[in-house]
Amino acid sequence: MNVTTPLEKLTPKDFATDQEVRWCPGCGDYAILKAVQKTMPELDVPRENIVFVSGIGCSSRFPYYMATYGFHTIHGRAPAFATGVKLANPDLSVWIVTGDGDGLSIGGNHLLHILRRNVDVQILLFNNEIYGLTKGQYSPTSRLGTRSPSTPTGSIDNPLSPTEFALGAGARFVARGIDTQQKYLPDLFKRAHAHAGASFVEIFQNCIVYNDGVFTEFTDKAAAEDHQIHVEHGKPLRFGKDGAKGLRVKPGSFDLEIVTPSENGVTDADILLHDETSHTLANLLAAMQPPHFPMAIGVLYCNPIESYTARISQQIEEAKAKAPLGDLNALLQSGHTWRVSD
Amino acid sequence: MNVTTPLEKLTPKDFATDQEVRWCPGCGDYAILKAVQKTMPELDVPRENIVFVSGIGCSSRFPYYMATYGFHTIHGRAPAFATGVKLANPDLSVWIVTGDGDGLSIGGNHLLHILRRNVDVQILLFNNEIYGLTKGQYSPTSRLGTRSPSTPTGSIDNPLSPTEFALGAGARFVARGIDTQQKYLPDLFKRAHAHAGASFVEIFQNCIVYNDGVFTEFTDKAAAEDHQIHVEHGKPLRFGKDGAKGLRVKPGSFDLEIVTPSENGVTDADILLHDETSHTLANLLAAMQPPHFPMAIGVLYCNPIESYTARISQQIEEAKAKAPLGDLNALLQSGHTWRVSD
Amino acid sequence: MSETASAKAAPARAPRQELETAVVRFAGDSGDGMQLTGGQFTLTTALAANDLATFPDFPAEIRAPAGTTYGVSAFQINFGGRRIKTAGDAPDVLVAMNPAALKVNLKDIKEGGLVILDTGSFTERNLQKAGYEKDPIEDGTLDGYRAVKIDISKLTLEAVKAQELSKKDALRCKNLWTLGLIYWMYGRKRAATKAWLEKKFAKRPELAQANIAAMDAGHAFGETAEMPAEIGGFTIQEADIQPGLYRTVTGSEALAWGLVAGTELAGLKMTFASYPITPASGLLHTLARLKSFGVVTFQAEDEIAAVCAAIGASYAGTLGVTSSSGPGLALKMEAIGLGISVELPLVIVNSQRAGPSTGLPTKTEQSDLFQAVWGRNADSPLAVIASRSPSDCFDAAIEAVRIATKYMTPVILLTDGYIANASEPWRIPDANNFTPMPVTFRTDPEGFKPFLRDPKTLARPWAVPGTPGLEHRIGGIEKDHESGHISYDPANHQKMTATRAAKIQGIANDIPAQTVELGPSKGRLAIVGWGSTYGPIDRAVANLLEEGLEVSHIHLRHIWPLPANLKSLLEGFDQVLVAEMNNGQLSTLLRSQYLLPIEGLNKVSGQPFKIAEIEAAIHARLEK
Amino acid sequence: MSETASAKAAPARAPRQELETAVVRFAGDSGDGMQLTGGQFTLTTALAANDLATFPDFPAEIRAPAGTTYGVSAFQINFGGRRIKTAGDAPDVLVAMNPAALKVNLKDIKEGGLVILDTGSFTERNLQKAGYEKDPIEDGTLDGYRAVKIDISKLTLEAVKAQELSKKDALRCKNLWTLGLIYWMYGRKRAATKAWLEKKFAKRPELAQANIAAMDAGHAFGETAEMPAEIGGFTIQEADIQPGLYRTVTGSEALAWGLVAGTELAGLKMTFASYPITPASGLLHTLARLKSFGVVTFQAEDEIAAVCAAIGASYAGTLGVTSSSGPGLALKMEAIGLGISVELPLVIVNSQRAGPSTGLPTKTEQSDLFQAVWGRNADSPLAVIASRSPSDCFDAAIEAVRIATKYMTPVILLTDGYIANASEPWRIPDANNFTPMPVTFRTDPEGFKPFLRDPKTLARPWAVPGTPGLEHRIGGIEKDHESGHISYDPANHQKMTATRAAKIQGIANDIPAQTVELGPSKGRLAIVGWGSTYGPIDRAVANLLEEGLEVSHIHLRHIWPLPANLKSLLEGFDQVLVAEMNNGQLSTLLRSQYLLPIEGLNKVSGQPFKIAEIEAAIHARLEK
Ligand SMILES: Cc1ncc(C[n+]2csc(CCOP(=O)(O)OP(=O)(O)O)c2C)c(N)n1
Ligand SMILES: Cc1ncc(C[n+]2csc(CCOP(=O)(O)OP(=O)(O)O)c2C)c(N)n1
Ligand code: SF4
Ligand code: SF4
Ligand SMILES: [Mg+2]
Ligand SMILES: [Mg+2]
Repeated sequence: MNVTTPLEKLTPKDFATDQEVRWCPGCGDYAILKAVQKTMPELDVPRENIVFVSGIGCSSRFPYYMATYGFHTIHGRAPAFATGVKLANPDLSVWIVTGDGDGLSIGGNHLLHILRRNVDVQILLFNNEIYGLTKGQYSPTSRLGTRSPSTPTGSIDNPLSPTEFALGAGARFVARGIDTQQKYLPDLFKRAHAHAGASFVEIFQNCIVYNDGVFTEFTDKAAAEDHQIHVEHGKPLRFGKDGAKGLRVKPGSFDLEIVTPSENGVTDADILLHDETSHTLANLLAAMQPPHFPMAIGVLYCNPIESYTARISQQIEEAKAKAPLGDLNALLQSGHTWRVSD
Repeated sequence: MNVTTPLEKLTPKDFATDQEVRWCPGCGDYAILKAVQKTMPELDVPRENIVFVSGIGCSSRFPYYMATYGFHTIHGRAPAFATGVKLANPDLSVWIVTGDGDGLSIGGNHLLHILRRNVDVQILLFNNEIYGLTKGQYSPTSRLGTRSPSTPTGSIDNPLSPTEFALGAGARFVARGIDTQQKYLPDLFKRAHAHAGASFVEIFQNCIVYNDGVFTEFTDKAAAEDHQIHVEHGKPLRFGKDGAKGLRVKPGSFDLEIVTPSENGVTDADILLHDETSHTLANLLAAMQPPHFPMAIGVLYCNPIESYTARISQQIEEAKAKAPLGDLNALLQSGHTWRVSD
Repeated sequence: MSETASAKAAPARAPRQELETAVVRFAGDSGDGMQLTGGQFTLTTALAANDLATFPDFPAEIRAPAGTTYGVSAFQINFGGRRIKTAGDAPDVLVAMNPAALKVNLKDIKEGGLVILDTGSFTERNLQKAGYEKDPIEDGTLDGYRAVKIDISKLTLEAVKAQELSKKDALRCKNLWTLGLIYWMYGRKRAATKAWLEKKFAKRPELAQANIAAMDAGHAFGETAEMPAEIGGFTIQEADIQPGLYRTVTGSEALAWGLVAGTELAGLKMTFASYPITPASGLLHTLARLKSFGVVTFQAEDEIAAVCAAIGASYAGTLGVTSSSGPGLALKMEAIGLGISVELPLVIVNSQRAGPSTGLPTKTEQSDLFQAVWGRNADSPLAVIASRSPSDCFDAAIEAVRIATKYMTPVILLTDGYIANASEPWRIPDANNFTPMPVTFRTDPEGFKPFLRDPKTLARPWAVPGTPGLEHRIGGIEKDHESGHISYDPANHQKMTATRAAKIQGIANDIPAQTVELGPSKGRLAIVGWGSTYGPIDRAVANLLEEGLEVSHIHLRHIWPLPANLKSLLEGFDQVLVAEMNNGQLSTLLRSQYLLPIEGLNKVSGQPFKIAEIEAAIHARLEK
Repeated sequence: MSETASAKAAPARAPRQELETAVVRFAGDSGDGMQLTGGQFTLTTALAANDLATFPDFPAEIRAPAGTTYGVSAFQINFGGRRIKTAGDAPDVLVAMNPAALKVNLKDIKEGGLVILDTGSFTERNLQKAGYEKDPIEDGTLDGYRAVKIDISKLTLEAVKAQELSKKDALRCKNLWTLGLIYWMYGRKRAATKAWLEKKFAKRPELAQANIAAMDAGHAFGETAEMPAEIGGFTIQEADIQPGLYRTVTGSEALAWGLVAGTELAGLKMTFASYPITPASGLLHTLARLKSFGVVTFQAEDEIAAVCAAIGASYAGTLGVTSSSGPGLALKMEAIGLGISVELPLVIVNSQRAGPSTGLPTKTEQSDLFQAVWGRNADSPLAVIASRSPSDCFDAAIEAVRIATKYMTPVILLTDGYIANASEPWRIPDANNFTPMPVTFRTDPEGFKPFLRDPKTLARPWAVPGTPGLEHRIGGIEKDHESGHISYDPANHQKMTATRAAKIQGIANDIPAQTVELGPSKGRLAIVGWGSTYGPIDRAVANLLEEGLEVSHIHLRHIWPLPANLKSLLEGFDQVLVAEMNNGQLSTLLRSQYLLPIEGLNKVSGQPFKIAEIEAAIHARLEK
């Protein structure tokens, strides 16, 4: 079925459709779209083998703007549709685009299960901490006290951490990015694509209309250095101007603390190295929140195991090897039969 | 509404109904029922203020056997019904009984959100790693390779860890028990009840018909000492005969390891003390799996914050303090009005 | 009456023309504040004792790029000196704040209608964004209309100079300039809008002043004869309106207040659990502000959790209410089945929108009738009622609460996107005159059986957790008809199925007999409607009755069960035509119940019926 | 014929009595192996060239405590020398393995029927558990029946002594002893059961031997005249059965194989996504074993995920199939709406069970017709078909696949708990004779538009990811009728709504004209049925035709759209009676479509119709 065309060198433009992009001017979604279109030609996947699947929300309009196959489904269920796509054709490169409402409110269960099963897809969760499309109600990631049309006196639910949730669900690839960081996003997407299994990427996305500036504390140019830490496997967990600050384990505890080498007897060697295979470290990084801690950006966790997709293909091969393929008459006549003769 | 009867001294028997218990003979559910009935009189809650809410499954038949109020609802949704009950009447003591299929397959999203919101309920998840009521299909907690009617050649999904999931969801009280341990269960239930907020208790429950013996590796009398660790806040994490073995952090890592004080220079002081307020330790304990590690039993995590129930009551009080209560005419006449005269 | 007085001071003008009614549509970019403009015009028109009806039409996008056709937002109002029943078929006046607004709306305007344009916005770039190859002001596009070309942008900038706003902020006052002009046109007072602006911008008085200055400038523009001479103002008589205290309400508001009133009359608190969805969210937003009325609102994780929480709340002794739109209602059906099985009160509000699937979320339709009446597994009867207009939502909500609590049953209340967003004047009822309908909770343990029914209503007792001695268990498995214990007995299941049906059917004897809105009570043709088609049907029938045609309008509040006398009423007509915004759902229901050769007049375009469409259908049938 | 020969060797016995048909019910504790016993008797009866039908009746509990009435498991079989259409109304023979089995089943037995009891199980404790205050063997309970009291427990223990089993294991052979006795009674061969036991217990040959020994002992018990002399054996002629290769099938099996056959004929692979639920799980279990047929099965996290995965799989070019029962189908409706909107093939199997809500999960009902036809938001037409019997599921499944792929539409295939579990002999078709119905995927980018339709079927092209040049986007928002791009155009929505309806309606011209099963094609009374009521209606009508009554049987496969000729066919009858196991769903549908005064004969007890019930209804109507 998958006769693929020779892979000419495509450009980001080849991944744009003729449909007018209908997000609000200034929406963070534009930047993410750009980064994704930039990533695509570099994946070495024929365009016709790429499928974008989304739910409902501003973010979920994404497929309309990608000149690949695209399926804009229903609210919260994109992971289930995507699972079906992969069951039918494991060769397709399947990308799920979802929002904090779509993916974590109505769709939390499907996200949980696609992560647990480790179906080989990429999941991009645009977290703007708000319901954009329905005009600004608070979402499961909105901070405590968020005033919105449905919470005029402030929300009272504790927000969910998408990355901690993903880790608790058994995800094997968990990463974080920021809408405007065109420099980092394509690499994140490429890593997500390279990981065989469910790859979860939370992207902080600014909703300029209903939740403007909710991430500026750490995304603001001026704040970035001191309030973001870009983690890289094997590299020390440093941040701040010239990497002056770093993270270490607070002695005698399980907690992280911020230290400055050369101060208070702390040396460079005390700084933790990022180990993206450590579940515990990933959880600690995911839990860090400004202003006390920098926001961890990059691949927090990557620890691959065999994917669901690989396992199912293997089971089918085994079954075929055992049973002669599809002899319908043999099936119908299996078990006890008898003949009534004329 | 809650005119409570004077609390005479009730006995476990007062919590049994006249309905015949219809679980399979030998099912672990019987033992849990007994432990719950034993706990109830000790809670100091009038019987009419106790409500058991369940979904669908063998485990979810539980309410029929409790002489309290009971609501056997639909598959997977018990947390949502229970939330409604608490919204309507925060004074009720609400207990959710669910199974690994009910709570983690179809109902995963509702469990996620009741934990995140921290609604003040107790959640008892009977984990038998199988769908009992529908005759033995594998569940989200079934181990890889489980053969069942729907997975004749073995399951290929990675199992979910209920406790790690709960921690990832933001639960503030996470505990584990074993169906047959009448000695420990009532205390666990009492602690769950005492915690103001959502209390999550996973109970390993043997399904004698469809998954018999799946926990024997650590529940077997002979195995228990070496394969269970009963954790207690502030106490050293010791197990084995006479507590000969213990857990410590493997130096230079985030991992736990098993050590024997007095061997290899390890001393008693090296053994970790259980700190039930540590999220990281709770995750590490939850992740331990036999045979390499003992199964952690008891309160893995308890770190209370204000409950949803308390917050909503507070918001209502505030609103009432601000606005004179419920003058309907004032509401209808609010904003711009005009009078048409005869 | 200073404004009309000063208007007289412009002697060169054509005199104010007397009109019975007028239809105005404000259209502009989403950022142009057309809904606010419309809202203010509505209020002022109401204060002038005109009757009115409105139709807000939002773009599907949150904030489409400025200047695009799909970013156009419009607000239509029909007002006049007689009873107004719809927002009007073809507007007499279009205000087009930019080329895209003209492009989208011009085709709807009455022949020879007035088109007021902000020429300042007809830039090359805006023309292009609107998809105009040539400038429509020049190329004859406006032939057949009376075009009034004003550089509103420029005039606004001039008007607000004193406030020294940024150009962007200054241009934001364009809508008030325009409103001022239209106020002049219809001889309206500006006081209410002025007060509103002062309140709205209390913290930024310079914006209040600028907007007021713009409005005044627009008004003065008309007054001082800068308008083309042939275009004079209009006078519209006061309508003959029932005396009383009035306000405008949208469907969402009236619904929210009706629910509050209903629960208060029942002596209950309300627990409202919902999940946002267009066009139902307004109800959640309105109720979220009513905590002091004992209303707890809960934004659930999804529609299923919302209805389950509502049922849980009813179980625990408050009235559980949930609300959604079509796709969300579909998700609730399994749980509604449980509500039917355990027989608890529950109100489910469904704001219909165009489908199938996601469909056209911002467009209206009446296509969830099948779903409401028949959309569940098994034989699962419940009550279905429909509201016909924004203000009618208040009464419909009380009726829903009454049925739900009296019959211990889920009730689906159907409304639609049109009703939810449109507003109309409403004579505010005096809450002291409402009839209480108090609920009695069961408290007596003596002889208590959870499914032993009131022989009259067939309702079971409502026994709430917290009540000593009534501890009992309920659930979705079939129950013994008295004890409520699980029962697999075949005869019991047959009996319970019959009883559930009979209980709902019994409501037919507890609702008003169906009346005829207009026209004779037997005759040649009855137009049957339900929900928001009320306005156009009623106006069309009124018009044709005036013409002397023999036609009647029957409008249903109760969809299930149907009123007991409806069959004989319909049998009194030679022809019955059901006009509805779907592919024939009520007509199918009525045909199945009455075996009458009922026809359908069906419109499924996301737009309300036009009066003319219904008139045409009547003519076609009566002239056969 | 050695067995019958040796039977002759018992001279003191009453001679074998010739019977046309017989109905036997095996009843015992869930642990007594009644379903296995029934299965073996079925097989052996089929091998003896009798026609037959069965009705397994499981307890609702997984494994209720032994000896309780709610733990009783029963299996009924009707067999004979003529065409058998139901499992029989009242059994001629009851085998009761314990007091609870007697208690639950005795009331159903024919007057004067044979009741075979295991007296060994009538202990004080068992009597008490069954709720007998006195011993029914003694107290006259059995008056009016011919009771055969045998200490089967003891005789079994004796029979299997040689194998030295534990007492528990030994007693487990009781059912085979009993089966042996019944084999004797009807002159059956034991060879097939012997072979089956040897295979089943291949790893524990002592169990195989014990069971065979027990069976032989039971058989010998009859043969050697240990039975009461007045009870002789019976002979039943071979039925006149069409020549061919036969097997028994349950509905679940036939459905699974039909889906495999259908997808193979369409040239597709199948992706089956489901979530367990009684009584639908059997289909999942059967298909899970067919991986070598290109079937991928997926146990999803819930019903919603299951249908979504199936739609995703259809999107990606396999046939997506999902299955559930009533409450689960309700959950799938929102997603089915998407399937309708994006127009992808999808087969949804719904095994109906008694409701509302959880209802009686193990009991049968036909109450999801409304839900199937009308249970979605908006105007959302799809095709609905129903299977009438276990073996008919095979053909129905192929038909569902044909419609889904040819018309690019979701199809709901209705079956029920009775059909899923019952088994019947099936003449195995030769797969080589099936007509291929290959699907053509779109591959040509030239002129490709995702919603440009085949003018004949109105189906859109199936363009599958992986196909170069056809990259496109689809979704649940209303689409332009050609390009498939999002369209808010009112006229387009009207057109698409009409087209979706017309496409489904068009199927009416592509299905066989409705025929009459039995009786004249016009006349006094037609009994219309659908689904599993086929057997009892057909037998009742056959019986009364023999009596000379003017009655016909019409049975629908296609529920939506209805066959094009159905209206005129029904108009040919003075009276039309729809017999269905619900509160009147098909009758409502037919009334709405045809305006005919159709009556309903409705049974909602969780039990299939009895022939006598239908006969009585016919008599009542023809004797008016
Ligand atoms: C079944 C259903 N319920 C509710 C909705 C309404 N709805 C559409 S998008 C949305 C939330 C979107 O939030 P998010 O996923 O965060 O996306 P964003 O718009 O913020 O990108 C909701 C509630 C719907 N379309 N379908
Ligand atoms: C909507 C719906 N889907 C499916 C079912 C069928 N069902 C009942 S219980 C169950 C699983 C029960 O598993 P678990 O929660 O682990 O409970 P257990 O029986 O093992 O105690 C399923 C799938 C149902 N009743 N309702
Ligand atoms: S509402 Fe927010 S998220 Fe949606 S398009 Fe506008 S800015 Fe973006
Ligand atoms: S099936 Fe398993 S879980 Fe269910 S009652 Fe029986 S033993 Fe218990
Ligand atoms: Mg969002
Ligand atoms: Mg389980």
